[in-house]
Amino acid sequence: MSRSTRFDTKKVNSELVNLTYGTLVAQMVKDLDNPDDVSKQLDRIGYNIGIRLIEDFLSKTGTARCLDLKDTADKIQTAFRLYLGVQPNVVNWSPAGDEFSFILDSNPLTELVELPENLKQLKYSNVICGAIRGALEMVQLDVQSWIVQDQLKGDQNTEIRVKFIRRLEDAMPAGED
Amino acid sequence: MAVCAAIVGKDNSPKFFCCINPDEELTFQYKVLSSLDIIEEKLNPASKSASEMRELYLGQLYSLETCKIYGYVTNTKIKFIIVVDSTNMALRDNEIRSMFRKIHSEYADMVSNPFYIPGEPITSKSFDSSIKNIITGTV
Amino acid sequence: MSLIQANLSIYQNNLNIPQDLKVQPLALVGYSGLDIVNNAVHKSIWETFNNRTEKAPILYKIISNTHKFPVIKPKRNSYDWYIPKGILKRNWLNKYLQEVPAIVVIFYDLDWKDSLWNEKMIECASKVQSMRAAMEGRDTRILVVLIQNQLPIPEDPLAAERAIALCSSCELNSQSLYVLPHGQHLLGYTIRLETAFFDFCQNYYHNRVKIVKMHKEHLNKNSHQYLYVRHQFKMGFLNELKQDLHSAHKHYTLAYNNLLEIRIVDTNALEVRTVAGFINYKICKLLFALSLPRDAISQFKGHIDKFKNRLGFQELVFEHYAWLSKQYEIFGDIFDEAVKQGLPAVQIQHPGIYYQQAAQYAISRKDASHNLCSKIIAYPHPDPLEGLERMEFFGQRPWRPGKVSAEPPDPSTEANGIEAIQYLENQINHSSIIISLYGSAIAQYKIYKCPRIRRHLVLQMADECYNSKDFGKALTLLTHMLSDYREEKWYCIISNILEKAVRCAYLTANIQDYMQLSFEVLGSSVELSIEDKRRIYENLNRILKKQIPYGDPKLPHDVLQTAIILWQPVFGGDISIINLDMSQIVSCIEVKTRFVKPSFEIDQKVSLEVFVRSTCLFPLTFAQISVQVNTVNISSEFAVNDLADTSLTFHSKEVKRFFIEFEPDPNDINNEIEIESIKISIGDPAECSATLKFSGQATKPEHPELQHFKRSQHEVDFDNIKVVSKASIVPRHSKIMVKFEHAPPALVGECYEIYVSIINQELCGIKDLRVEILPEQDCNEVEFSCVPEFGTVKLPLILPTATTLSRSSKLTTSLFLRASKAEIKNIFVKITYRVDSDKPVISIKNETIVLPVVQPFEVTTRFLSGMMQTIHKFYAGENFGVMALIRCMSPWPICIEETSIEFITPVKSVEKDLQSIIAGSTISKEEVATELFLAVSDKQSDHNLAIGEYKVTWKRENGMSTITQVTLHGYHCDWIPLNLKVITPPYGLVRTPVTIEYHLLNQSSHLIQLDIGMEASEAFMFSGYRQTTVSVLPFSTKIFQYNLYPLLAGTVALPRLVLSIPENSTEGPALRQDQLNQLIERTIPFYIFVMPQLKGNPKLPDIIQKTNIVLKPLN
Amino acid sequence: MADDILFDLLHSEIINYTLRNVDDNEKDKNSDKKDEDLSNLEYIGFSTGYRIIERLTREMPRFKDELDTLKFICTDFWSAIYKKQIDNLRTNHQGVYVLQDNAFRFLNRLSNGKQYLEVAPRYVAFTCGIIRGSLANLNVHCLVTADIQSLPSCKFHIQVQRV
Repeated sequence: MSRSTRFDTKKVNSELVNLTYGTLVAQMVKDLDNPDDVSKQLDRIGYNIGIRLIEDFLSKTGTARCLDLKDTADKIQTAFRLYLGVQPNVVNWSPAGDEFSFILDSNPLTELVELPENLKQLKYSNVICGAIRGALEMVQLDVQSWIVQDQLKGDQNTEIRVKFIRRLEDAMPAGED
Repeated sequence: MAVCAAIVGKDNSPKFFCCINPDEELTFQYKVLSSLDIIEEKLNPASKSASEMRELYLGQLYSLETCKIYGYVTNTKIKFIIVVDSTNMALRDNEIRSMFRKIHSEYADMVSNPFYIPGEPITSKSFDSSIKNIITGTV
Repeated sequence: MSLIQANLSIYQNNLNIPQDLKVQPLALVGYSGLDIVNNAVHKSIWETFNNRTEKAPILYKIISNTHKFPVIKPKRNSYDWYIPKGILKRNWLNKYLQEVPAIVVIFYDLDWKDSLWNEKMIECASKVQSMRAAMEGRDTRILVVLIQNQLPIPEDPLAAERAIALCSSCELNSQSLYVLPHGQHLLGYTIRLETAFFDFCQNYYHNRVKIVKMHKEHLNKNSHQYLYVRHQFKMGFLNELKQDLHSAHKHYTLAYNNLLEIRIVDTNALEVRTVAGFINYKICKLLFALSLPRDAISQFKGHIDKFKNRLGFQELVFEHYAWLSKQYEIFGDIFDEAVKQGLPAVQIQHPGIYYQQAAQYAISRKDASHNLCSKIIAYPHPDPLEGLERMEFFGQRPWRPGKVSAEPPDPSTEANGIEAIQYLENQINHSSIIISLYGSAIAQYKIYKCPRIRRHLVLQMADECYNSKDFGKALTLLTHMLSDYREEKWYCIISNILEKAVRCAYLTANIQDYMQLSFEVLGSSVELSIEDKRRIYENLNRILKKQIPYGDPKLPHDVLQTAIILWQPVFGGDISIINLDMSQIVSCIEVKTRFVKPSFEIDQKVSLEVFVRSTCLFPLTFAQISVQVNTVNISSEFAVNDLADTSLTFHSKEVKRFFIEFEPDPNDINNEIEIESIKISIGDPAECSATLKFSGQATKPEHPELQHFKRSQHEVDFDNIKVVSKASIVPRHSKIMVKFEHAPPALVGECYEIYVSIINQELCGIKDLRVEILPEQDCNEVEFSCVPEFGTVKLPLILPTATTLSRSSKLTTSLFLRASKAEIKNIFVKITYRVDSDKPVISIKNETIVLPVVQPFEVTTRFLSGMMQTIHKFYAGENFGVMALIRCMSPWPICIEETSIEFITPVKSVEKDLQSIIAGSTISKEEVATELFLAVSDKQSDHNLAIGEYKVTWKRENGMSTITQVTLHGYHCDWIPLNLKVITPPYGLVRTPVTIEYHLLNQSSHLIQLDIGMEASEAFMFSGYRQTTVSVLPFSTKIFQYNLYPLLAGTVALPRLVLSIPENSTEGPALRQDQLNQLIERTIPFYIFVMPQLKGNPKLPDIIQKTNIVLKPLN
Repeated sequence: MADDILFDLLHSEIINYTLRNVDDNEKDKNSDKKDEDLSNLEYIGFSTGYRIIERLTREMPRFKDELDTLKFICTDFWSAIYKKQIDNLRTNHQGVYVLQDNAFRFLNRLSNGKQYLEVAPRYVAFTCGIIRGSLANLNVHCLVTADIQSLPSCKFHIQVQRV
């Protein structure tokens, strides 16, 4: 145990993100009395992150435009690995093929979180949904995304559903904020 | 296995306390609280012991005819205390040490929960059970 | 009864270490023949032996002639048939401490040359004889000391001869005879004697040990185990007498080990235990004495481990605990003793630990005796403990004295005996024993930095007080401890203490404490059963209704009865209001206050909020809430009065906010006021009421930053309300508007005007208006005035204004100032007035004008030669040009109204009338105005000349004119004998002759000889001397005229005039060639402009007029 | 193992959120408020710092003294969070420490210029909180202020409060 222990900066960084995010949520919970409003806020924040994150993702991975939704799903899967260090499974395709789920058997965001009784309906991980929506919007894909299962609620894994709405015309996205 | 574990805050107030046998809680509370005297002395920068005590594990604090009491203080001045039945000869020092390590990381995780306010008593059920598991050696 | 009392005291005493064992063993020396009562000499001798510091470890004992020594037991040469009846005889120790001396010293007054020598010798001998007889069979040595008057003479034949005689008649060997002259040096002699005596003693005890050892081979393990112990013990003790501690320790240890080999049964348990205690005591004490504390401690631990479970009779098990308790106590004492001797003890190993343990066993003893003895109501008859006081052996039962364990006990006597002891035990006040043990333990823990352990002990002590029905003492102890426990918030423990404390307060009818504790108990953090809390809550209400509260049903009936009797008088008389200080307590009522603002203006109401939270499970209704506010001078109390919407009834977890407003006191302007405390009163003053006093200070949480994230369920987030207990009273905020109109920057030297305009925006008129200019720290470079000229005005300067100003009207005034230094100035303006209302409070408005001051312009000078070249030196009598340059620095254009120069002798003007040629011109920033004056200096000077005072009269456009005067500084002024003038036309014409004159002036009183020459030039033809030598007379001028005939047009070089000093020249002042060259350079033009030929013949112009130009800067 | 950019984005989101929120609250209260209220931002930093230090110091031997603690903050701690060590630590040995970071992570992407200097405080408030929180949990109670002369360098003044 020498004093000059270099930390595993990757690990620290993710802890930092999780803790900071957690505190932000706590602040919101304090500011807005209604948990549903908090969930909305988190989704919006996710969206803002998503629309900026996409550039980084494209430059890092140098991927081309998505061919189809399957392809998109795979790319998002890569994004999960890249940014959250987890590898979700892509499952539960709708027969129409316009809807699918990511299944995370561990969600780094919520690993150390324990929801108090009076906040059980809070969608803590909504930021991820928002991020997916925001990112895809920048590549002209209008989708919905929401949490289906949540380990915070005692489900044994986290499921995030993504539903394709429409392809946007090439134009500056109507940046929400 | 140990019979009791306690987490004591910077302000020396109890943050968490668990006994295998709930009836003994009060008596153990007295014992644990008393052991703070020895911890304080060990950490007292004036006493020469403090200077070489760079390790977080303080070892055995003192032993009564009925039980032995061990201590561990984090860099953030959180005190962990474990009480072992003195009849229990099986438990070796390094086992105690690793118990403390486990408790410490459990605590650090607890502190990482955004809905727990550090310094408040810890009421989480899951925390309680995992500490119990640690001291009963079921993990 | 007295019989029982006697037995009781012996019974208790038997637990203690007997005195004989406690005392430090000293060698015993018997003195005979000393009459210390009647004989002064003897007395003094006796005292010198006894009353000395660092005397040898000897006990001196006077043996009277009639003294009876203990009889000697018949020597036994075989132990075969001997069965010991016990381990240690009670009397044995005393025998060696007090009765059997190691040596006997017979004192006898006899000088060598005593007249009655023979008679006395015989008497002495007989004394010796009788003493021998008395000690028949003992190997105690007898010595004789002759007390003499004369000091002994060295080599005294008489003495020698008589000494021999005396020895033989006394049958003593010579080593046994001593003399002690009692004159001076008595001390010295005694010391020598004492050392001699001590040697004999050590020998004696050494022999005793040998003898005891000799018995050993006669013994056999199976029937003489007791004797093994006894003998080793004796050897140990004898060695102690001999002061050989190491051997002593060795033998005691052997004794102890032998003892452990004895088989312990109920019947001998007591004896073995008792003796074990004694020996252990000795061993530990010795180990500490030999500074082996660790060994001592481990010996003791071992001792306890071996005997902890040797209970002996079940019916008398309390005896065992009593013994254990005693063992710990005794060891504590020894330990403490050693510490007093300088042994260092540590936090985890000190006497207190043993006292504490002693207390624990004392409790076990108490419990045991309660179980076993409470039913014994009568002492059996006949007394089974008959003879308890005169037992032969330690630790034996009087009803079976000296019986060996083998023999079967007689059941009935045994039963009686046991019953008797149980009866005695029942008489003992255990609590007092326990409490005193706790007392000693607490004292120790205090020393060894264990505040918390100590606290815990105090609580246990309190419990014991409670058990012994001393509720008052218990209550004091508990309440004292509470405050410490509160600090560290161990609520489980606090609850436990509170429960007891409340009970004690109830049982002692201590209304004050009872209420205070109750409010604390009702707090949410106290973990008490809801039933208990409800009972206490109801009791509070009962008390407020002057009804006796209900006792805890768990308490025994009789106790409750006595309590109720105590309560009755409490409500008898009319109770004054009970004041409860809640500042240190976390009770069921929490209070926070904050001033709504950090500061209040004197004409505003001070307003503060009071937040009250009740965590009581049951509703609480208060009579009044008020705060006490301290100002510098007084402290005043303000009550919450408008309770229109808010009731003073609180339900569980309810938070309420109250407002308090009050007028500030004008004396507090610029002072701080503080909320000292909050008072909440409950109950009807007519009946019985209490006032709870809370501190106004914040009880700071560990980290408010973290608390911030706490989410409160209520609309008022009580936990995150920040207490603000201090606010300041400040002067009224003025509502007038002040404007300053001026044109910065101010220019140095100018009279600068600032228009001050004040608009009254108050709701009413103002009066006593005063506008002051306040001094800066160092404002000596600025002059102020209220008129455009400056006298000696002292600051603060009051500007002339009307003293009243009606609402929303305006007044103006002016401030004039003149700065003498370019820098940024702060001008402080203070406006004071009273509002013309029913409450005419003073209002103050402070304004600061930040005024940059800059130089209007800078003046520089250049100096020119006649040839318009810049020069850095003047020559007496030679003209030079003074060029003044005025560079404008102000952002505002500057009009130069007038300039003038006053030359300072020896410099004077060359022109007759000087007038400024830049007067009237205006220059703006960075522009330069310049003008030229021609001047000459009469005298030489080897320091820089002050040329003249240059005066500039200026103003900024439509400003007031200002005069700025600067002194112009020049250079050195040299003097040379020769001066040179040239007269040339301004220009020439090709092929038209021009005349040039060279005037050589001799300014000296000597003749000057010069070679003068004119060099040829292809541009001219000329007539006149080409080469000659000239002599110039003093103060006269020689003129050389040349007619030039220009051949070329344009600017052409004139033929060069050459002046030089002839080689053979002897006369004349020193005039160097280089001076000549320079002279030519600065006075003679090199070129002349030659114009092409013209038709006709144009007239030549005069010499050039002086220049007058305004140079514009380049760019 | 979240990527660095995530933290950067989150950080700026937090700034946006807290400021927006403050504005809302400021509406009713004294709206003529010159400098914006960054306390919530600072609190979030405090809480984060307070919590993360519990994790970071888990495997560490006990700190010798205050200076030892601050050195840790400047080296291991700083590089773990801000990807570089503090460039310069100065102290008067009376509880005042000045930590200088010549290229502070959150100011790096902020281009130099007056108007940016004005908003710069937003980008250090969170960090002031982190420092204060971490030290607070290590029982060094202090005031932390940041001063920014020229972007992207930043000085953090730590003033220990002795009690």
